[in-house]
Amino acid sequence: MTRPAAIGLRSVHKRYGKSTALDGLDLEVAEGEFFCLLGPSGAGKTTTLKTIAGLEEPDSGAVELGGVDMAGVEPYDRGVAMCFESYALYPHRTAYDNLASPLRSPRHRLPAHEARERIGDIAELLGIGALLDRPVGRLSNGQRQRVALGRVLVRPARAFLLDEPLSHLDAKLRQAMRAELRAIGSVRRTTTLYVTHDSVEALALGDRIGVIRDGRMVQTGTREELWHRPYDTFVARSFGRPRINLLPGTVTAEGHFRSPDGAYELPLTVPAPPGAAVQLGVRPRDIGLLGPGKGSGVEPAGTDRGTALELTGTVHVSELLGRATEVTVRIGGQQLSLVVPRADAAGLRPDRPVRLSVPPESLLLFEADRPARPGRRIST
Amino acid sequence: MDMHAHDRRRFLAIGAAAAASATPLLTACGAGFGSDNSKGGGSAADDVTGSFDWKRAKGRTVKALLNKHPYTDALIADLKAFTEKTGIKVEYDVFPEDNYFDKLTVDLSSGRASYDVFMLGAYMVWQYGPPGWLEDLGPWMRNSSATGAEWDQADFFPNLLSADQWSLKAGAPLGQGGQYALPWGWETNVVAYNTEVFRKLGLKPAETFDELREVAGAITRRAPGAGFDGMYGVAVRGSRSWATIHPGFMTMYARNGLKDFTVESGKVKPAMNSPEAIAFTRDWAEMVKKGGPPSWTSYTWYQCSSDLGAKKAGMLFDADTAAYFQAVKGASPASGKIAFHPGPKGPDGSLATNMWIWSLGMSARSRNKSAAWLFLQWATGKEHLRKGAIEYNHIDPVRKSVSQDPAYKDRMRAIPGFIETFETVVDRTEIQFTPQEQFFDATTSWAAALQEIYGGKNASSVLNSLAGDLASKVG
Amino acid sequence: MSGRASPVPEAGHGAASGTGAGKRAVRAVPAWRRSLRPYLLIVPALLLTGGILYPFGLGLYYTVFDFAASKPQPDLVGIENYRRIFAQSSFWDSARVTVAYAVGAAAVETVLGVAVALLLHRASFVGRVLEKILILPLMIAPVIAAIMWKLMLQPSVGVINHLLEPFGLGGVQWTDTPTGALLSSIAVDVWVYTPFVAILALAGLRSLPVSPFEAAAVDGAGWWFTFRRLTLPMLWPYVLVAVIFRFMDSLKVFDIIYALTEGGPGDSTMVLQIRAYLEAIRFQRYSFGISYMITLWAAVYLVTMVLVRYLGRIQNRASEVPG
Amino acid sequence: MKRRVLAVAADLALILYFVFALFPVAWMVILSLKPTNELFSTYFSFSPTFDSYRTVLGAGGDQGVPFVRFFVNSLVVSVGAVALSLAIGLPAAYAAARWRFRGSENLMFTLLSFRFAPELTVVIPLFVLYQKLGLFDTYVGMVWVLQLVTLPLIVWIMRSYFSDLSPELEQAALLDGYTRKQAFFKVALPLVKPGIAAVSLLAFIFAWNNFVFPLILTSSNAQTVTVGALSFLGGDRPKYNLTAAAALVSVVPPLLLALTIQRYLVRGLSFGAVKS
Repeated sequence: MTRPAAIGLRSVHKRYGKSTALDGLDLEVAEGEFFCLLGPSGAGKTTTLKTIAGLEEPDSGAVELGGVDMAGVEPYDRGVAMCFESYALYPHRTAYDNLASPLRSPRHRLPAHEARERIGDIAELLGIGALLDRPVGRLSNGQRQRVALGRVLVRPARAFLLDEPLSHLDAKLRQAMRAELRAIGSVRRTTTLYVTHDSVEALALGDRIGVIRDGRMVQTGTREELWHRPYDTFVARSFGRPRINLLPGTVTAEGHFRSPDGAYELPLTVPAPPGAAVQLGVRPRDIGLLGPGKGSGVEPAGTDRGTALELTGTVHVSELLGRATEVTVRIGGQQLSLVVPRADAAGLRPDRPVRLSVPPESLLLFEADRPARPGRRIST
Repeated sequence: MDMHAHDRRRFLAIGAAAAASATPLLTACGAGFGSDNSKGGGSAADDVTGSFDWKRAKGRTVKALLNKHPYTDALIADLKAFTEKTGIKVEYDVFPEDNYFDKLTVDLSSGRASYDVFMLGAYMVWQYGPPGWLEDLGPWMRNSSATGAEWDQADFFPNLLSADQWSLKAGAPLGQGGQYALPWGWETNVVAYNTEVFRKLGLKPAETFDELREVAGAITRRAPGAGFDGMYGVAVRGSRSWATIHPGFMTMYARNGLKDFTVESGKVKPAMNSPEAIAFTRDWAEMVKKGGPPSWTSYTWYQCSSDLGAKKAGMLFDADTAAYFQAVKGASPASGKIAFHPGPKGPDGSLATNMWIWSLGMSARSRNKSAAWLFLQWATGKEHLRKGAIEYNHIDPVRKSVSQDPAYKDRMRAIPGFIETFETVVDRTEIQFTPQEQFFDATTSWAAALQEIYGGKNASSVLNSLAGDLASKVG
Repeated sequence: MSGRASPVPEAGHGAASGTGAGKRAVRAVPAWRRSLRPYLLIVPALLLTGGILYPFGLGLYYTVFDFAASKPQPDLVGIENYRRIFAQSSFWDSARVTVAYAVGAAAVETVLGVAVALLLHRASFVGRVLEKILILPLMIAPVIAAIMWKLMLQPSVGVINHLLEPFGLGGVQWTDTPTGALLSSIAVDVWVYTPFVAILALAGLRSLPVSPFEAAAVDGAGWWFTFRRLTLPMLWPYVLVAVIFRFMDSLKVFDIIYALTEGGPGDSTMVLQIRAYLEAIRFQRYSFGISYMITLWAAVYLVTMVLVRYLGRIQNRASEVPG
Repeated sequence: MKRRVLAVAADLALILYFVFALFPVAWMVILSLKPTNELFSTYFSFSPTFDSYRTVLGAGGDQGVPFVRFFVNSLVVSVGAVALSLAIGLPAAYAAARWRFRGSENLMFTLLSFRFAPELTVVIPLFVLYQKLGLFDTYVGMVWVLQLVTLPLIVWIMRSYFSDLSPELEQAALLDGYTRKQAFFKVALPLVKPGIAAVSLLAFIFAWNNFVFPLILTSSNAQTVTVGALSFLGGDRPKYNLTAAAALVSVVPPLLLALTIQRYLVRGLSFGAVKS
């Protein structure tokens, strides 16, 4: 690395009384990068941001900004901007005054006319230009959230820390904002750490994504890495709707995967110790529907590489997802969901036998889950 | 006194851990007792020599703590004369009676001597004297360099002067030992009555305690029907305070030949539970119930005196001044209709009367004693007291010359029976209590006992337990 | 920095300059100084009150001696003063009276205060007018209030019996019986301090969330149910603060009883602080009197500690209530 | 119909309470307008006079009680005590609400416990100390001792306010580039202003009405109205009319203060008022 990471967390621990918020968290965000931190609630995402901002002090471990240890450095000396999930707007002031707050502070002061211009631009960008004179108390949650975001974007910073900044927008606006956010000039230029519990958002926005669980970073990487090479079942489950199918089973002597009731066996591409309890992961969109009847030898398009594996089962239930349909298929005692174009699923009645094709390279093999330890992916 | 010094050292050694300011309160009191008074010939009065001179302490300032009182008003009004005469400035604080003694006690006990002179009653000498807070004025009075001839000690009513003298030994009679205060104004306890109601009901002032109870009951029964709405017989104090005992109650008690304590070979023993005392106390409570004020247990002199003034009480058995200030023209609805009478005699014709003496005392720790003495001398001198009695409301003179002054007599003649009553009882008015340090505790508990008897408890058991309790504290 | 403020809000100025390695050394505050911060803010308050409580420690020190006006050279007596206090039946009588007074006053003030707050919360026309003068009694010094009440209650010339007379209730001797005296003192306390409870309770009511009440109304819940299950539990933390202050203060009541009954009749209103006052100031037995007060202080301390713990638990529970 | 009846009943109950609460005040007004010689002989029909007020305010017959000076003393001492308590107490309350530091609960309880000390326990040794330090009968001495009354109240109630205020508001200010001091003064403090107003009023009233401290720790220089008003009960006759007039005159400052901050009073004490 030629340049030190813009944000670096080294084995940060943080406890609140008896509960552990951060349990040895490591994180590196490169200069100018847009990094998404994904995790369920209570995973320690907000604590991570606050620790970086200097609002919380780590019990142990180090926070570095631009390679400099920030221990003991006051939040206002760290030069980061943060958007709070609670908005943290000053309720006694107007939207304009809230936006102007950083630009009136001793650190980031701008001459009044420049500030006004700057605030106008940002407000326009966020679609709150008409609301500036309103007191915060008279704004909707979505409007408040945009003011809170604006208060971050309006000022220069070495990093933006955004805590679920779009969560309270309605679905349409959220999608639009998601698209625009990355295009905003300052965001493009500034290192951004974006916290969300929404994997779609993370996949859409993040140059890189970090998945956090119980105060520990499970995996960081690009969206492709996380999608194709998830560290464990937790990460695998975090992405994709419907969720990845995780089929428990064992490894046979031949190195095949065998379902618990022996309903099917599948060859594996990765070596696994015979007899081991494992889970087979396959994403619903990777499974093809071969149609009813006996195997005709016709293979679904897109599985031309190598031989697709075939499974047979009966339809359990099907559910319309817009242009696609999610079909749940029973194979022995297990269930498998798959997503197929709506047309393909037409006429699928419960209990109808179906044949499924699974490309072998899309199969992921995991260790069996243990309590408090999701099964790791087994790879070569 | 060696023992004291020894004890004090031991105490200080124990207390060495306490920070510096822990000691003043303790040592101040100790020092007051150990040094100033016990050295006998060591009075600061002995430093005053040469011929008497009012200007001796010119330029000094005397600090006085005063109680809000008509006598005080007279004093303050005349202060200019003192300053002119002596060149001494007087600074003073005035507090109402309810708080006055708390202020004074805290101040004296702290050993700080914020005030050089103050007002006190003869009973306070018993509390303030033993710890050594009060200057013995005897040496000052006897020193002709310090005291001018015109002060004329013989002019005081002797019983008043001796009431402020004590040897500081529990049970020892008054009139011996140090002169710890000078009488300045006083109150004798007699009966004042509403002439109107007496005339209308055909009553005559009671000459015996039995008659008093009868008259009181009669007024309560008959006065409301005779146009005196809500009137009851006799107002006497009843609050849970030492002050309940000393006026009417103690006077009647003494006229019955009863003692609060007996002193046998130096030991003080409670006597308020003697069979006669129990009977008397029961009768007193009975009188209050049948002819006394409703809610008697809350009665202080405020309520007593205002009830007489408001024509709610037919009689008042209390300090003569309490009635006097309601009787003067225009003071109350009853003014002009209040007359005085010495009150019921004892079975043997006794007119023994208890009294309250507003006295002036000097702090033993005053650093200004020479000036303070000049002030006391002036304030108790003929000139000021005469002026106070004639021009202001300083009635009940402590000096014979003032009480015989024609101008004063003229003035008091406006109140029927006042002078006659005064002259009847003045010689028989003295402190009827046995002097001892726990006076306030004893009389406060006594008042509480009186309240309980009034509330229906058995008089002998209440008084016996009071006596038992006091025996351990006083003896 | 102002002159050189970059028009382009790049990561440009202020402490954020030098996006790479820290070109400008950032000022770090050592950990010990940071952990000292809250103490620095709180210590002045403690010093200010603690400094004045140095005499309190001194008082505590006196209690192991038998210091009195009649004994200016005191001896070390250890816990003798306390032993004597606890051996006296009068102490236990006073303790009983004090507790009766405090419980009575605090209970009536709580019930009445909450009731008044609930009535005012309806914001009827009458309520809105009366709310403005709610705290008037609180503004009269308690000692003066007690004197005025004493005057009003006096049967001979007092106005209350005069007003009751037409109803055939004249001649009540308010403070003349033990029960009457205690109830009268409590009544004065209630008169002075009910507004204090009421105003805190009203403030609590005004800050309760609306949604649970709307939900209850939609469900058709009755008034009593709403009050028992919603209003009271949510209001309780606010009321409890008021109750703690009132209970604490009425355990050490002084001025009201001092002015109204001086502890009488008999010992029926002889609360601890009045007795302590008599002992320490009137009778000049410092060590004993101060031991009395210290005992009272310790009792109040313990009771309040329990109440405050309870308050803490209640507040935590209340904060878990959604909304 | 039933609802209407209930509403009327509620109003009646309210009026009943206020009759109880206001009658003594009304009676004091009546007393204060009575001439001394009619104090006990009349109830409601009398010849009203403002003499009592004239006397109390120093314009009538001299009573030897410099009540106006006591009034000024009370103002100085009470305002001073509340101001000092705010200056010292607000940071303390803020610290207690914001940091869970070692012993914070104990410290807070200790602070509160100063309020349970019976005043008489401290007042005698304090008297000695004050005499020694020259604080007896001074404004400084009174302001200091009244901290025992005002400070715990302010700290305890203000701590609830600060706790109810989301710490993220100040955190946002820190990240906006403000120092902690600025965050406190520009963000936290304005938001608890109603609370400050309300609690200051209560503290002011309690300081103004305190009796034992000025009784023992002041003389003529720094004496306050509560002790001063009682002075009228001494002398030849108890002059309740003067005491009533004095008490009513001394109600004026807290009453004015209360009316000024009326709109804050209840809202201010609503601990949750700061939540948007």
